[in-house]
Amino acid sequence: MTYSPAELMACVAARELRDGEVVFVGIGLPNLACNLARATHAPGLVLIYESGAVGAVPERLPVSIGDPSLVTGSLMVCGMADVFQSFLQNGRIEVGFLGGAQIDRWGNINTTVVGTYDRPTVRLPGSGGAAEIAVHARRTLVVSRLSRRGFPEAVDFITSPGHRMRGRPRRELGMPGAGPVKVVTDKAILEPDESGELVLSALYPGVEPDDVRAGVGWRLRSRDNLAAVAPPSERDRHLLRDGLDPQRLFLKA
Amino acid sequence: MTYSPAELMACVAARELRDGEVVFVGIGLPNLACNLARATHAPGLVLIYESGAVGAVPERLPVSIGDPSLVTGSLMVCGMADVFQSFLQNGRIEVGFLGGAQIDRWGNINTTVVGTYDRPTVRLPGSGGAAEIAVHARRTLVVSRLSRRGFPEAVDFITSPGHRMRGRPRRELGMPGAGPVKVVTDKAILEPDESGELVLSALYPGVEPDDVRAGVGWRLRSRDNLAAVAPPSERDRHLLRDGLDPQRLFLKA
Amino acid sequence: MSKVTSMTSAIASHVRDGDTLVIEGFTHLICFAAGHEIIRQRKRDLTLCRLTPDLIYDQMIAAGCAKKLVFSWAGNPGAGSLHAFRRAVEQDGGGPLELEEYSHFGMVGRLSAGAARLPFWTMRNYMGTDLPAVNPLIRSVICPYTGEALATVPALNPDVTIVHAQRADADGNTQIWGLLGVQKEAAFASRRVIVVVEELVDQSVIRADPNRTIIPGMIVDAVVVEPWGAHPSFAQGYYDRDNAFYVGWEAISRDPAALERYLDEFVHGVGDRAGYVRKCGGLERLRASSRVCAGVNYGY
Amino acid sequence: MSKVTSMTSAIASHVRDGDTLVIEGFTHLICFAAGHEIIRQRKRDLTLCRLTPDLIYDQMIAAGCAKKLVFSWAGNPGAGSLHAFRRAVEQDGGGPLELEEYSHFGMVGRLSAGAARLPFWTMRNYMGTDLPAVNPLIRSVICPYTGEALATVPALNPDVTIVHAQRADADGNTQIWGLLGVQKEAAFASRRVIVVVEELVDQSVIRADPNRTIIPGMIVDAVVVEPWGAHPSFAQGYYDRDNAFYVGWEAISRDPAALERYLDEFVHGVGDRAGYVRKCGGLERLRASSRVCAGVNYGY
Repeated sequence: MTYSPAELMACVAARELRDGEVVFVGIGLPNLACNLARATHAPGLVLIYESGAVGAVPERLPVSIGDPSLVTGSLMVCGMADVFQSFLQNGRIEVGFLGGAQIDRWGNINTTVVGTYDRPTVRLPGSGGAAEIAVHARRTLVVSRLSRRGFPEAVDFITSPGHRMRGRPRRELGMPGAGPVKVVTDKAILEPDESGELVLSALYPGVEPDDVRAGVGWRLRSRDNLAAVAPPSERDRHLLRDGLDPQRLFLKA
Repeated sequence: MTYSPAELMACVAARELRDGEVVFVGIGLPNLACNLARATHAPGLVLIYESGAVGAVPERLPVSIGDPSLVTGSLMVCGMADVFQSFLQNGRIEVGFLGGAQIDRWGNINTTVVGTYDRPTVRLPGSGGAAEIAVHARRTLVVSRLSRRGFPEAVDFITSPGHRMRGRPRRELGMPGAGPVKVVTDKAILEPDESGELVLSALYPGVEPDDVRAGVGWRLRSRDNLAAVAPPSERDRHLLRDGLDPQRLFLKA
Repeated sequence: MSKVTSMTSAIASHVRDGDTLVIEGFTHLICFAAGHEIIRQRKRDLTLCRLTPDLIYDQMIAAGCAKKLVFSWAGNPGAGSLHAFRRAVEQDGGGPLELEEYSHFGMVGRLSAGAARLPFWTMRNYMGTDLPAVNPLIRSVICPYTGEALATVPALNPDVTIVHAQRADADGNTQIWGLLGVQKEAAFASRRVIVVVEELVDQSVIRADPNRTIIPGMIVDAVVVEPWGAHPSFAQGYYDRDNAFYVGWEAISRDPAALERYLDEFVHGVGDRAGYVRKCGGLERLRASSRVCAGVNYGY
Repeated sequence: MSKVTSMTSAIASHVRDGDTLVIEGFTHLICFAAGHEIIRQRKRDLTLCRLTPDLIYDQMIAAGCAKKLVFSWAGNPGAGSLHAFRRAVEQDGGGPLELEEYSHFGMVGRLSAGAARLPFWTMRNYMGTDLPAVNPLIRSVICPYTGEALATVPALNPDVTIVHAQRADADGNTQIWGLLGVQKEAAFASRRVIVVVEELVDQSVIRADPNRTIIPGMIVDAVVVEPWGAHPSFAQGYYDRDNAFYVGWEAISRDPAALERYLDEFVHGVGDRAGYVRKCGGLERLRASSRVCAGVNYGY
């Protein structure tokens, strides 16, 4: 039985979540990954959305981070000042999900502009809560499809800091969180090495290292012993297709 | 028909309140004054207690600023961070009531210590919200009985600043509020002159200027034309005795 | 006395050309009704502030109301781009729209400072990002206890804030449940406040549950009763989010002519919100199901 | 898994000699039950922090639990003095009790900074007062926008915070209505949190009205179910304030021997809260009347 790259991406991200963790959730694959984890190995996962819903248990697939289904039946609804100060800056968020138009060699993410800030060729939405999630979440997971344009040597604009910004390591800049520990792509998993540079760490079934390098804009280095990522289980595929995203809003490709 | 000094003090304070004003209320005579005003000329008075009850309509005489009767039927209950930041520091409080063990020539109030701070002869409760009310309320009303010990030339400790602190005028110190505009005592009303010094401005029925001077610790000056304070009306006395404080908890003396 | 008035008069008397305007509501309770009336009254040179400009500011930008945008995330949630905004900003676009950009936390801090009437707000943020490089208003302060540097943002004190809510009384005592966003902070930070509600209720309803009151009447200038006023966004307990409209906006806003037609038909072409709802063919399909919670005891 | 435990074990495992302790609740929901258990377990050298020490800290000071008091108003609301506190501070008193004194706003700011994990909080305050002269921790910062000086207070991050509430589920998701004081800030600022409730409820009760949740279970370490646990203070919707007890405390606390007898009888003399309630001859006379509000719709 086949599966789409998106389905495997959701499964791989879900496997990164431990039961009982507090996760700052985004819409799309991160939301599917969290709800898949809740339905399988992490029933005690606490989902927080930047809109202020804590312990959300959406009865339908939320199409926005402020979907009313995130409120109904949640454990707590608080204002956004509490979300960013009492939860995020307070250090209560264990995992934050990030994604973006550009991710560079050091895990920096750009969701602001392609080109120059003043006269951009493409104006992207901007930070939202991403800048502070990148600073404060104990660790972040980046979910994004590989492409040379999407994984440049250096991003045009650092919206969310990774492991090394303009040569300076994040510890030196006093960031509480550990930064991006894994980049979950459609072909493989990238992880930072001790210097903070993203390297190839695990391959999806049927993928060769060169397939991955073709989608990265810098000379991607590999770990000596590459891990092999297991395909989605029968149960995971069933949960994703028939339960979490029956209309395949986010699982298409 | 007779009346107690406390009853007249409550009436005099009530007369200072205009309909629709937002008042930061204390327990005792200030609370009686506010509820008397609400029952007579100022039905639209908005009572705020530092405990977080806004638009309180107590069905019984509250014995503490956190009485449950202040919550039931109020317009809003908010946390104390909102009370001090969103209401008081925001400049929404038009009148604040203050009182204290010592009030000096410049309207400074001491509710902290008699004697030195480190080895006080009498340790008083401290500021509570008084320090910030004195700074931020658009104007304050001070309610206190005259006595030489209670009205010294200079307070032992400035808990709530008046018009001149250690020689410096409040404007120079950048305080948003106008400070104490009237001191309502059991014999007369004192008001600041242009320099900020408290002077005798109005006498209660049957009181001579010397009776007032006998209860003040500095050479009290008088306005040229002293006003005469009207006694409580029949209706006011009735409201106070039979309605607001039937057990005469605060109206005794 | 009652502060209840029509949307037309509320906008006419409280929103002026050149104002700094906040229409808040984070995905929930976004007051499209007020935005449309501002477009109809052809207000100009507004500085529009919102965490998420959303479709409403995309429409107001297209209609020529905006001089400047102060924001933190300018996308069409889960559905694509705000193309009027992009055309005003991108290289080959028409422009010019002035931008002042923060992150969500930064915007929340700006309104928190405004509500507390402090000149700035402090946060541990922005290290390593390029945002301070393009926004000189993101600065820093030294902690008088630890000596460390922390980021600051300046207070935002709008001329007018418009907040949509489930219910209020005639004095403007306003109750909101579900997502609260930064409505409370925006209202307290503002010089003038317009509250738009799904339901006008007797004050006894407000007083029966005072912990639900988010905005006190004392800071409210006008109360407008406008059922369905937040469509296509939602009002918890009243109606659902119209996701099809958000998805459909991608095609409309991508084509300036289509956007122009939309404004002609659904904004200028209708006199008021009731007309808009009729034009939409009614919105009953979005009516909320009933999930009423139990009350609590305020006795003593 | 459930965090429900007994008061005895909650205090034994979470309150340690030398801890900085906060038992919050502004006149409402003051957890006397926890204070009494701390006295019974003879905890020592505690730094006690509260806006209003109230009778509970007067009792803990008399019992020898306190090394230091951090506060903003130390009186017996509407009834007189806290004499154990005064004896420990006044010239002819026994002392020594270390003091760190603020105003209410200052204490609120300290806990707000603690909850946000910022090292300080900014406010426009203290000009002209003598408080900064006796408390060197009240400092100032220069605004990076206006250049003006503003007052600061340092963050307060207690080792343990104990919050009394109307209800919580077994995970510690806690709901409070009526006066909220600074319970939320104190809990988020604290390293460990004990929630004491009048009622343990099923999680479905919490989830039915999520806007009432003030403290999320993720920051709670222990949940103790202790009906009448706030007496002589009150719990809105459960029981009234016992004003007679507050008035009576004046005479008890004025006389060290009487205070000693009180502690022997009502604290050491009873094993737990149930014993205290029996010792009081039951507290039904304080049972709240019914003033239940209507629910709201969370549907969509």
